[in-house]
Amino acid sequence: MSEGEGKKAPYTLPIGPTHPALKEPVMFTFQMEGETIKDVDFAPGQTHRGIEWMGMRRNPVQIVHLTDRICGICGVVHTLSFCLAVEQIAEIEVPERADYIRVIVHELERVQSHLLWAGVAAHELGFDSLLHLTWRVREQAMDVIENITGNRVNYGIVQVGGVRRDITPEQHPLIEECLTTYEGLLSSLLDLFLDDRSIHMRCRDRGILTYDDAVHLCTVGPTSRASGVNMDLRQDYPYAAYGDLDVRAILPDQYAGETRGDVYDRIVVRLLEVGQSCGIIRQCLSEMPAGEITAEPKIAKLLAVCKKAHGEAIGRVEAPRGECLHYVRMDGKESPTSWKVKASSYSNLMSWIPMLRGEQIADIPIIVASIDPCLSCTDRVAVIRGGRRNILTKEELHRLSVEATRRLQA
Amino acid sequence: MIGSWELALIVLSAVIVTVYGIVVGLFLLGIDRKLAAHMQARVGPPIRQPFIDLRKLLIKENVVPDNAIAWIFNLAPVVALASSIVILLYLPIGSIYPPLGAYGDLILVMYLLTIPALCMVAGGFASGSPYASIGAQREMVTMIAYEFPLAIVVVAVAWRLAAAGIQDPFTLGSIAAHPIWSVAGPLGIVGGLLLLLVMAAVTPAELSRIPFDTQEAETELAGGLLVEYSGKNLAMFSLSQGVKTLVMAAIVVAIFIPWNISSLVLLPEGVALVADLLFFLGKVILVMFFSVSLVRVAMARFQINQVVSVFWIYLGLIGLVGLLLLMADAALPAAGVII
Amino acid sequence: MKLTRSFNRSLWAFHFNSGSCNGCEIEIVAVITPRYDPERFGIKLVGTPRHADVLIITGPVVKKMKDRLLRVYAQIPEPKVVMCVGTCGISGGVFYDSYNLEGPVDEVIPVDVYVPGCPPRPEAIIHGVVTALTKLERLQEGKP
Amino acid sequence: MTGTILTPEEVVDRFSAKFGTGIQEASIREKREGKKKIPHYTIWIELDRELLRPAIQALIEIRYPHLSVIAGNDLGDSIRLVYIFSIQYGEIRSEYMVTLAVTLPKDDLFVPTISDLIPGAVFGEREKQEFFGVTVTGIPDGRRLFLPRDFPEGVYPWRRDETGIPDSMIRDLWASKRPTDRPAPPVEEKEACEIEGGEEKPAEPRGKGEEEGSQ
Amino acid sequence: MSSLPMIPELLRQLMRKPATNLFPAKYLPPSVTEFLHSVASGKAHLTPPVKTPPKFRGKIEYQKDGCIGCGLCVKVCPSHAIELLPETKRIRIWVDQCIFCSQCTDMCPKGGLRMTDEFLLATEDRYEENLIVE
Repeated sequence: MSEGEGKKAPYTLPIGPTHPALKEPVMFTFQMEGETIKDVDFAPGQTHRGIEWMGMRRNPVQIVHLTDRICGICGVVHTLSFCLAVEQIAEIEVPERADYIRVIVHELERVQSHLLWAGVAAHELGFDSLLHLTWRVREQAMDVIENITGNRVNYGIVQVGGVRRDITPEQHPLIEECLTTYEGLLSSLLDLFLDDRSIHMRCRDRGILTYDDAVHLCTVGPTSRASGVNMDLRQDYPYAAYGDLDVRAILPDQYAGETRGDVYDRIVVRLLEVGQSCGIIRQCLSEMPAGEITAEPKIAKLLAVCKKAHGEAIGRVEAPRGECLHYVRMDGKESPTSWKVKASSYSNLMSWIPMLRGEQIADIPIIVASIDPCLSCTDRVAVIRGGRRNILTKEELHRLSVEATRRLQA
Repeated sequence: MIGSWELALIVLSAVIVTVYGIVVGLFLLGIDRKLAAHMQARVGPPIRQPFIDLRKLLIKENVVPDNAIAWIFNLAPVVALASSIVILLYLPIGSIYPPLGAYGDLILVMYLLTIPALCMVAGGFASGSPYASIGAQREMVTMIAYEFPLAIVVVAVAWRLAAAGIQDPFTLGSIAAHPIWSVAGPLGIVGGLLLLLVMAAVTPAELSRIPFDTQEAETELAGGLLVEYSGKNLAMFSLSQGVKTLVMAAIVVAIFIPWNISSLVLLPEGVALVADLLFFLGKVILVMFFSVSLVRVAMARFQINQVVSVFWIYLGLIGLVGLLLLMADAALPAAGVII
Repeated sequence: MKLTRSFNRSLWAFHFNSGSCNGCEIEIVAVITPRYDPERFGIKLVGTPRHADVLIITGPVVKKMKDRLLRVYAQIPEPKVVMCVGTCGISGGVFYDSYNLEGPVDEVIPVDVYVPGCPPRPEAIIHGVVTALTKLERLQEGKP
Repeated sequence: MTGTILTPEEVVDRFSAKFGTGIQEASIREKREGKKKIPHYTIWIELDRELLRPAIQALIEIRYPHLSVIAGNDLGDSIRLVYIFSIQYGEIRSEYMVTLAVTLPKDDLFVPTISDLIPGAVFGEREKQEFFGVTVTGIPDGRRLFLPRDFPEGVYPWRRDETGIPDSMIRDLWASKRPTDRPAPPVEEKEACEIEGGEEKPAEPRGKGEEEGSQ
Repeated sequence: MSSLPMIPELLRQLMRKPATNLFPAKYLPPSVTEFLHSVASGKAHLTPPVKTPPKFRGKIEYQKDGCIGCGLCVKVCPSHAIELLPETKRIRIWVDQCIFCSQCTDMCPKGGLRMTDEFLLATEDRYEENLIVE
């Protein structure tokens, strides 16, 4: 065809850990033939901070804020599943109102996270206008979240035993307004994403994950639902207030009439879930019971209760990216003896390999993004220790600082 | 032989055209960014932003990577810019006859158009970065892809003009003087519109803009061809990008919308010149808006094989239909059929 | 090399994640979207350090990322500005003790402007840019 | 997605019937939340190492399980691995968690791989190899997952014994460049109050005793 | 245009006002320093940032008069930002370390800690006076 395509010798293409296609650090090694991917290998763990290890040295109240920062996008889900586990060990009964507030914040997070993802996916396709559009409308959800929790990201609203802030009646109209906007926007968003010829060309039948692969590789969340696996903790294993609400998993055949397990189906699932979340929040707002918002408002007392607790438990929630699981074991000390975080992306990363095989370089960004990877979640555990020698000595650091001053004054 | 007086005139006009090309090219980039920003509900940069960016790039350090072939790496941007400016010398600007119009025609322009692209390919390969190499390969593929429909457009227009008995149908001067719309009949006008569509699609590819910017794809190749360029060299490339934008828009204007104010309204000579220039600028901005700004914000990027199939299959077919329509248009009246 | 005002008005930024939680990443992307749009100040995000003037770093420096951070820093052509966004890059923040962190960003490369916040609001990041500009202007006037 | 839906008791009964005394302990824990207090269940099973694979086979016979994660504890002289599954997903409100825990003595640290039964387990098994020093026999891909190639041999970050992270590897980021000689601002003379709780140095939340006690 | 549904949307937006909040000014003033000076002296107008909600978690404020030096805030602080000063039995908060979680303000038995609206904290020196609350 041309000189470029004619060269078919296999070669290796490394991508990462810092590459514009990857919003987070991960190291890929592709075996290429021309523009086609023959094989893939990847090394996560570029952002390990050893969070679990830190957690095993801190008390539950501190850990709650640490879990918030396992991942900036899925702030509430990690905290929630950690709290669910600790509450189970310490036998703390969470007030019903707190369950509802947890669900509301949880679903608001899902709305903003899916919109965020949609924008990022559009950006990976080179469709910046859609990035700007989705992120523009996302700001309304961010405003509501900021209003409820006091911060745009890292909400810090969930605490062991309940929630830290109530949703007051004055905030209801604000949330309602936001929901109305999104419900109105949804059909046009679906049009913009799913009817667009150029998106269709890039996403249909790209990065296919079959039903069997999805099950065998233990994928979770929208990634597995897009492959037709009926799996949603909110329906299967109702936690918090989801038992009272009638949630059903969203599968792509509800929109397109068929399931192909490709990137397109993942867009379908996520966009439809935005609408679903709006419905859930609406229902929660109208059915929210009155009462306390926390089982133990006195933090000092809460710490004492946690210190006495013995046992192990699992907290599990359906994060925007899929199942998020925290295993906690406490042995009557201030800090837990074991804490294992399983972020949703941890389960989904393996699915990259069947998805990417046989695709093109151009598809890498969108396929990698299509599982909505959250590597800071996944990487939290492992330790990256002294990989290489410390290249920078003190003198060099000094030299760099001197240069820094000079280069600005020059 | 060229007389010395004539040579001096050409040199003088070349200098003027260079300055004009650079200023207007950057101005076009500024307008493009502003329009795109507005369409995305943003305020966007001030229109003079490309000038500021250029000034900044010129004071920045110019890094040549260790594993690059330095002379090609440094030469490529200069040649790219120079060749884009040279093309301008063959294009009519407003009612001004191109300074080199007598020495080259549309075929030459077509060849010249490949030089900036080839420079980017050479620069990309010389950078010694895998991303730049992939970008360079893609640039070549893209170039081969869009040359075919572009050739159809040029040939079709020139052929129709020749069939109408116009002298030198390939020179831009005569194409501009005899708009295809006034020469062709109704069938030909339909054909011409199809060719205009093809030309509008070739323009973003030539300028490596979305959806045909596979060679620079930021999210895939981190800037692709230009990944290793910085400072002065990058400034040259961005300048040639601006000039090329003007060139492509001017070619579309010359082939398809060549009218001038002065040919429609009687104006004093100086005023007419200015009016034509402004009108020309308006046409260029219009062409750029529809075929670059709007398209680039309204579409996703194609894959490289999709780029090839779009140009060879879809646009190639559309171009051929346009060509056939123009031929039929010329043949039918000649055969005595009145439509 | 004389720094001119045109440098201040055309800051191209390269974003580097040295081990952050993504919160700051999101807010940085949020900054470039229509509601905040720093392109009106000539700021844009670029995909390669070679094109960049500003290095935006988020997160404490994970051991594995330290070398890459140094390499990216070296790849940015002079003159350059380093902005550290988010508490954990500034001081470790919630990750204040660990065995796999190399330390706050300023232990690895010199930082010009710090933007505290966890994560900072988008306006705070814009304010960080304004702070960087005042620093540049001060240096251009020859004051320390 | 078809098949009978089992209650958690039935699941436990199946296991005890099949493996008898190999099951050291089996319990069902229930949790109810929300207004309607709809329950969800976690089944905890402690079993012998030899029964791990047959038990997973038994799970697959019930319904192909979803492996969430493999967690672990360091119990002092042994490592306990907790395989966390969920079964019957897709059935409205009938999903249960099933955790299979095996205890491995530290002088005989190995566990058979389950990745031929559940391909997605490779990730977790690779992780357990590097973090607990557990040998997974028969693992198809035994490379390190998160740790770099030149990570010191014999250091396992999640162990709480001498093979854990040594103090020399810990770095206090908060202390970086912080001025230490800053004088305390003067206070208007009032009654200086007692420090509650009698903590000597509360500015140092990592209590030493607690750290040693946990090792 | 049914295959490119974005085009009508874009053209509509072209006619509308941008959604941008013009903080701190529409374009960059010729000199930022001078602009900030004239804002300070009331000569120029600065577009404020998007309004913060009522219970926004901004920079911390400390009333040291009521403080009893109980150290509870130090105990719950997840980011080691609070230091107890043994000489005066008061605390010092290193804002460069603070993660704005508001846990200490919830905890304080005397209500001496409060989150303010201030969030524009960018600085050239992370240990400058403005970022040490004591």
